[in-house]
Amino acid sequence: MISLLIAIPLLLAFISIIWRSLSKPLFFLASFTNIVILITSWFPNGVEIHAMGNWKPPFGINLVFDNASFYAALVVNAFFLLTSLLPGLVGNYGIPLMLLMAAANGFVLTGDLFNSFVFMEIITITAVTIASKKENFYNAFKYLILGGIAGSIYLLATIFAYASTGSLNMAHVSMAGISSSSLVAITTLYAIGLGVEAKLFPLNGWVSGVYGGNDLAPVILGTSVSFAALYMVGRLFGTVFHGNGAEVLYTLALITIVIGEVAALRQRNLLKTFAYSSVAQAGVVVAMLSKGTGTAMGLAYFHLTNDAVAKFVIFLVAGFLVYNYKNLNGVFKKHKVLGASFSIASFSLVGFPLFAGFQSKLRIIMEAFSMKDYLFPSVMLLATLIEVGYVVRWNVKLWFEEETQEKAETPVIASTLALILALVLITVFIKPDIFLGGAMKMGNALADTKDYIQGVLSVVKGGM
Amino acid sequence: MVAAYKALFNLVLGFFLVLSLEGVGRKITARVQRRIGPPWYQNFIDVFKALSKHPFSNGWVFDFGVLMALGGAMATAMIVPMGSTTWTPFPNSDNFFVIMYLFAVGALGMAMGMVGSGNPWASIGVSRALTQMLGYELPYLIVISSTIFYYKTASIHKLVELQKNGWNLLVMPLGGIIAFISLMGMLGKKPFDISTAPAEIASGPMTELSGKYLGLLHIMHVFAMFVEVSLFVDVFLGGGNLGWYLVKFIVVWVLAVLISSVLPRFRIEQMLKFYWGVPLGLAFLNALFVLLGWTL
Amino acid sequence: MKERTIWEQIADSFRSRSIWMLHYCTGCGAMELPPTMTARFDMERFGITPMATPRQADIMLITGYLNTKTLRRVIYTYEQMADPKYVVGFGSCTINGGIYFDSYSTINRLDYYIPVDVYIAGCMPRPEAILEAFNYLMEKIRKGEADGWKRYKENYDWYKQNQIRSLGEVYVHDEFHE
Amino acid sequence: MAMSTLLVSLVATSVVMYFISKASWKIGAILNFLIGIFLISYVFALSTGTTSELGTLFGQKLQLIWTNASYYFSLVSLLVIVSVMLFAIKWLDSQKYPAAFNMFLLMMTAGSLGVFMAADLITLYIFWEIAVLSSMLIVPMGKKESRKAAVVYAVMSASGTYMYLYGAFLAFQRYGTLNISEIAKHMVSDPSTGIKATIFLLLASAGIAKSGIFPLHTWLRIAHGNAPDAFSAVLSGQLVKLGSYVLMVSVAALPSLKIFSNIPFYSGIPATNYFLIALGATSIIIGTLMAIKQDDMKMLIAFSSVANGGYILIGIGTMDPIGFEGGVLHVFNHALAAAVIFMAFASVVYRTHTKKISELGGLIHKMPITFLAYLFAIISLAGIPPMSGFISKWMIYQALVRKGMFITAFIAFFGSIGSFLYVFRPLAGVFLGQLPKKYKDVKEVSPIMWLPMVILVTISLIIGIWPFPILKPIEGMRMDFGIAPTMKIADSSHWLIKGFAGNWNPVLVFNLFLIGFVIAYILYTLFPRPKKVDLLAPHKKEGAPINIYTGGEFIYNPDLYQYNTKFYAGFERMYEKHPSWEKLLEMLAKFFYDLGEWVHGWFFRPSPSAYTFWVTLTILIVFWVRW
Repeated sequence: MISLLIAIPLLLAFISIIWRSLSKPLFFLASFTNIVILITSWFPNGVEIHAMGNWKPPFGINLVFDNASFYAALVVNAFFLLTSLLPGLVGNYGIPLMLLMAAANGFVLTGDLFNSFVFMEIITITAVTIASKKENFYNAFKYLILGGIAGSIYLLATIFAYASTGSLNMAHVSMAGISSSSLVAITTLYAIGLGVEAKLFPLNGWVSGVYGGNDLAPVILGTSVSFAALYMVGRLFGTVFHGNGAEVLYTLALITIVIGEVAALRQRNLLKTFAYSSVAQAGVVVAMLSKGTGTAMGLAYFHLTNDAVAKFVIFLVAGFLVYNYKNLNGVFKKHKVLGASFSIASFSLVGFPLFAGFQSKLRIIMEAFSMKDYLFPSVMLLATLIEVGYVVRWNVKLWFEEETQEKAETPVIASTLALILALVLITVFIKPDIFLGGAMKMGNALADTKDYIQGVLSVVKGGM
Repeated sequence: MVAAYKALFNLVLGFFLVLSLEGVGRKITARVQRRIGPPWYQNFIDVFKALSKHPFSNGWVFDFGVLMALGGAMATAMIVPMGSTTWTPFPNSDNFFVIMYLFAVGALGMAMGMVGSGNPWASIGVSRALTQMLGYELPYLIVISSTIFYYKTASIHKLVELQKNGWNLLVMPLGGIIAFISLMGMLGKKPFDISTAPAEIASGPMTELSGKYLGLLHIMHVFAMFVEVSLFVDVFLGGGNLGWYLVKFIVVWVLAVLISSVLPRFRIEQMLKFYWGVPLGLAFLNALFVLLGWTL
Repeated sequence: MKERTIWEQIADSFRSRSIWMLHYCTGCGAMELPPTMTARFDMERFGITPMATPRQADIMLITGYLNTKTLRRVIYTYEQMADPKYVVGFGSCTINGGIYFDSYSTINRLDYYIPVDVYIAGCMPRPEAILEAFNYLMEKIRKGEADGWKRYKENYDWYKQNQIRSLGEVYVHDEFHE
Repeated sequence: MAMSTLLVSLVATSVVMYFISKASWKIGAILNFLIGIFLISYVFALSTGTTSELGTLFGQKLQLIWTNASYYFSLVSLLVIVSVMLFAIKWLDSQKYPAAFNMFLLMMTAGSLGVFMAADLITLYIFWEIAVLSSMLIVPMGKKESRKAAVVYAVMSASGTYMYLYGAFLAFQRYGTLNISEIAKHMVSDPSTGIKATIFLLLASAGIAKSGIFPLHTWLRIAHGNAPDAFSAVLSGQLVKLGSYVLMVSVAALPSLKIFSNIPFYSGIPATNYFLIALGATSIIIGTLMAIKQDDMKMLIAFSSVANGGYILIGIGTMDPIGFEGGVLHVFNHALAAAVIFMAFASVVYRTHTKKISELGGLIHKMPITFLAYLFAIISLAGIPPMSGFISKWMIYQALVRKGMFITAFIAFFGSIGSFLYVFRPLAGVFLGQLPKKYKDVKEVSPIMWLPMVILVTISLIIGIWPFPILKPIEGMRMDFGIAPTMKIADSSHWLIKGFAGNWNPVLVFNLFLIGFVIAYILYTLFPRPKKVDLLAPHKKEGAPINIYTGGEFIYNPDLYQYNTKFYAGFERMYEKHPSWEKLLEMLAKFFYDLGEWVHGWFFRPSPSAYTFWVTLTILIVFWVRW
């Protein structure tokens, strides 16, 4: 059943190559079906395996469906569904989007290191295609190069892992354990390889160009693909390597937070500002993931979910504004609904109370404190301070400056969608369990190595 | 009821005492300048003459300001103790800070009324007067604060009582001197008559005053000087009966007049630099001595 | 002349002993005031003191000749003084124009324009003469005879007419004052 | 109605208020006012000790408790807010965003009340942020500069808030609770002074930022100066008091004297408190000096708020019974005075469209009621009897002199006399003097606008004469915090306020003033009636000169005969070249911008080959470090 998550978008993508005009409805169909499939198998609460070609693990490629991959797949597909509701945004990019969806699902579900590399490569290539929308070729090219480097490093890491354990199956690698000397190399290389998609410093040079270059890329790359990539960070470093190499991630993440916020502060381009902001948020999430405990990882994904929802709204609105107005001063006076959604989302990003971001940020700080980590909260609060600066600046500029231009037509679906998501953010503040429950399950599933190995390999003895 | 009579007596005494002393002061200045000078009662004539004239009023705030100034000064004069508990009308409210700030009502009233006359010279005068206040009040208040700290009371009549064994001036001579220098500024005597400099700014706040307004403000000024000198006498020169009090009052007054009659006028920033230089430093030194218990 | 009430008599006696003066010093006669005020003659012993503004002053000293330009100011200033107010004409210029009598712009007789209570003759009048004049003025005030301010009120139209005849208009308009 | 229900429904109502106001902002404003009246009655009806629960957040109960402090601060806040709400009914017609204004004002009210009701640090934080967020969105509704003001306000406020948050979590991590009174208990028994002091200072920094105390005071000038005019009254009169409240919580509710009894610094005051007092004293100096030289009347009073925040902090920081009461009472006095002053300025701007003192003058002829309200407000602000402002200043002086803190006392005196200078400047420059020609048709504002000012001024006057009703909750607070619980300062049966060094009787003082005034009036009527000088002559008739002393010159244009630029030139010249803290903070902000530029230039802009270089370098460094 779960292999359908990959198969359906892939199939529909090939179909729409033949009937091009159908790509948009087919994209919607694919994402809708995926969501339906996911809903029917709501939180497996165990580990289900789909072994390809009936090769039992650790042999052959297998898909793993547990709470973690379920939640990740749910979030990933949900954003594809939301995107597919916006035909204007999708444009001619239905096919790459479907391919991206297939790859992202595969990336999330796979239980095989090499397979995950394959999916990552597909993600990179389709993402580059999407990034080149609006003739944003140079930035897409940068992304391609970095993605290529990342891919090869990821592959290298996989080869090392195979060399030292003789297996490519994640559960098996985890169970077999890696000798400490090669562990350093493998974890470092994985950290770097994933760092590109996870937007870690200094591998995030592509972000501003790609996110800032068109309206589609940030909406999908900043939400779904980020989530998938950060899921893999959790899976590899939480489940497979048992927290080895976390200090690399932690250090890089802290630097990423500061650098991202500082770069966002000086930005004068709306899309790029929030591109950098998403860099910083990824830093927060990675720092939290590097803690390795179930609660910490759960909170990280809770935060990531909130961030993704907020970012979806922000990039949606920002993309609309940037490509319809030359001068953004006071545009929200003409688009009150878009403006309200944008403000709510951006305030949620900062973590003001009444919005979802508050719940996740405070919990993260509290969790960090309970782990006696005093550095991360202070870095995070400093980052939030800078964030307040540019978020308020943009809100004030977009709402209150004197407006000059003719009004562009309000996109009805987009505003409705943005408003609904903004209301979701408020609802999450009141009832955090909407996201928190799933995220905590995901975190616990990622942290629970024993269950994973047991579930995948179906052996009782051994384990760590 | 007794308190009311005492308060009234304060007013009457203050009026006659200071107005005569002003005349005496003019006489002394004249003698210093080898002139004969007006008779000692000249200021009574001046005040009553001014009251008898047909004045001009520059609007209701002008009138209101003058009334507020006189009312405030009178209210303050009614509280001020005169050298002993017997001559303290309101022993429960003669707190130093109360007197100090009640006094400001009159000053504010005058400033407001005069600027309300619409004349820029008045505004300049008021601006100078306020700046001058910033100058002299600071050393003065520090000295008074250390006195209060030393005697553990801010009640003037208690301060007077506590000086039975020795004048405060002798306990903290430095403080006494600083307070006297500040007193000169308060009284607006030369070299601190910056705010009313007639030759520069057409007598400053008083520019637009005519007839009874001038007279009433003169009376206000009389009460103000009464309060200022009385405070100095009470705080530094100990107690005694009313006669002694008058003697001390006159001595302080004459000393101030003598000093002022031989000095030219400061410029406004010279005045500030002066007060914030040595007097302020010495006031702090005095406070330090009090803190360390190094008093005589 | 009306009978004075007792209050007015008291007030007049106070007024006579406290004379605050405003000196209008365009002329050379002002030179004689410093010796009158300082140690040698000491005006202050009679209660006479200089004041800064017309509002405060009782008497106005016109210390020399006036021309059409300065007369406007004098009238303006005189009208700003509080009643009762007195004017002292100083030197022969105020009486008949003095040595400038034939100038095109000099005012020859001051009391055509404002009422003068005392004239002091001389070019220049010596301090002794000035003191003499002040004593005379004090006497006049005490008796209630110095009634220039009343005359000005009563004959306001006549004074105004004279002023306008000489000046065209009392007020002056030019770019500096607008 | 439970407190939690009240707060939640207020927040919800504020959103509804937007749509009501969208239909008709006038109805919205009136409804707002009625809600405000209801809140006041609600506040009066609540009895101390009432608790309520808002919900749970990560396992911690969010609790509300009604104490004497909540009562006092809520009452002060509501007085200010309700007055502004009344004021706004008319004033809003000059504004561009009336609906949003109504919404955020109500939301801010909810936030402020929540702060005062909060029993634990997180509840306090939540409502704090609600208040900040909603007020931050009102600030940019003003003129052009207000846009930047909002950002500065938000960042400054956030810098304090996040330090507070850090402190709160530090306390939680150490003591396992967020409840303020429990933390207080734990802190008393905690042996580690360093951590206690860190928590203390971190918590206090929110108050420092909010009430405009020295290192973080710069936002007051720009935010109060440029916010919508009536809202400045709320900013200065009410929002700043949130900061004072937090300072009070961190100094008094966490009993600093007991907690830091091992680090006494001077006269029994712990070093931590003394540090705050030093900051407060610095604020007084800066606030006073800067206020004296402002030409923008709103910025002038903004700096005065800095100085008065310093007074409050000094008073509370001494933890002396009378000083504490003085500091807390000063909250009330400054709130009312600043609110009236800003409303008076709002009225002036409403009519004349400028807030530069140098462009105004003589408005007393046109707006006498506004003038009188302003006059009485500045009497209170400058601490002159019989207005209530004097009482608190008197108390603070008592405490300072008693403790022998001469330098602080000196600064307090300086601030007090300096306040005469700066409050007089708008009085002289805006209301008195000559009326410029262009304002000859200006009218008094409508009664809806002057009524709130008059009411507040009257309250301030009544409290100045009979302060015992307001001293009662303050004494209650003092008892709650256990500061010399046996001492009685307000003795209403003998009409006395008792200091350590002498008492005074406010009723008597007021009566004396009244008697003095009556005598003066009798004297005034005895002597000849004055002739009126028409100061408006040049306005009424073309070609009429002004009829005041001009040295014999004819002046037809009253604008020329108005002294209001560089009012204290002689004094201002002495500190012309002062170092500017604001510039320093701007440099800090610029540092972050430059850092962003640098980061951007090195890591984000270069070509793919540079990216490859960075990736390689990172791998190398990581390997180097880890092997």
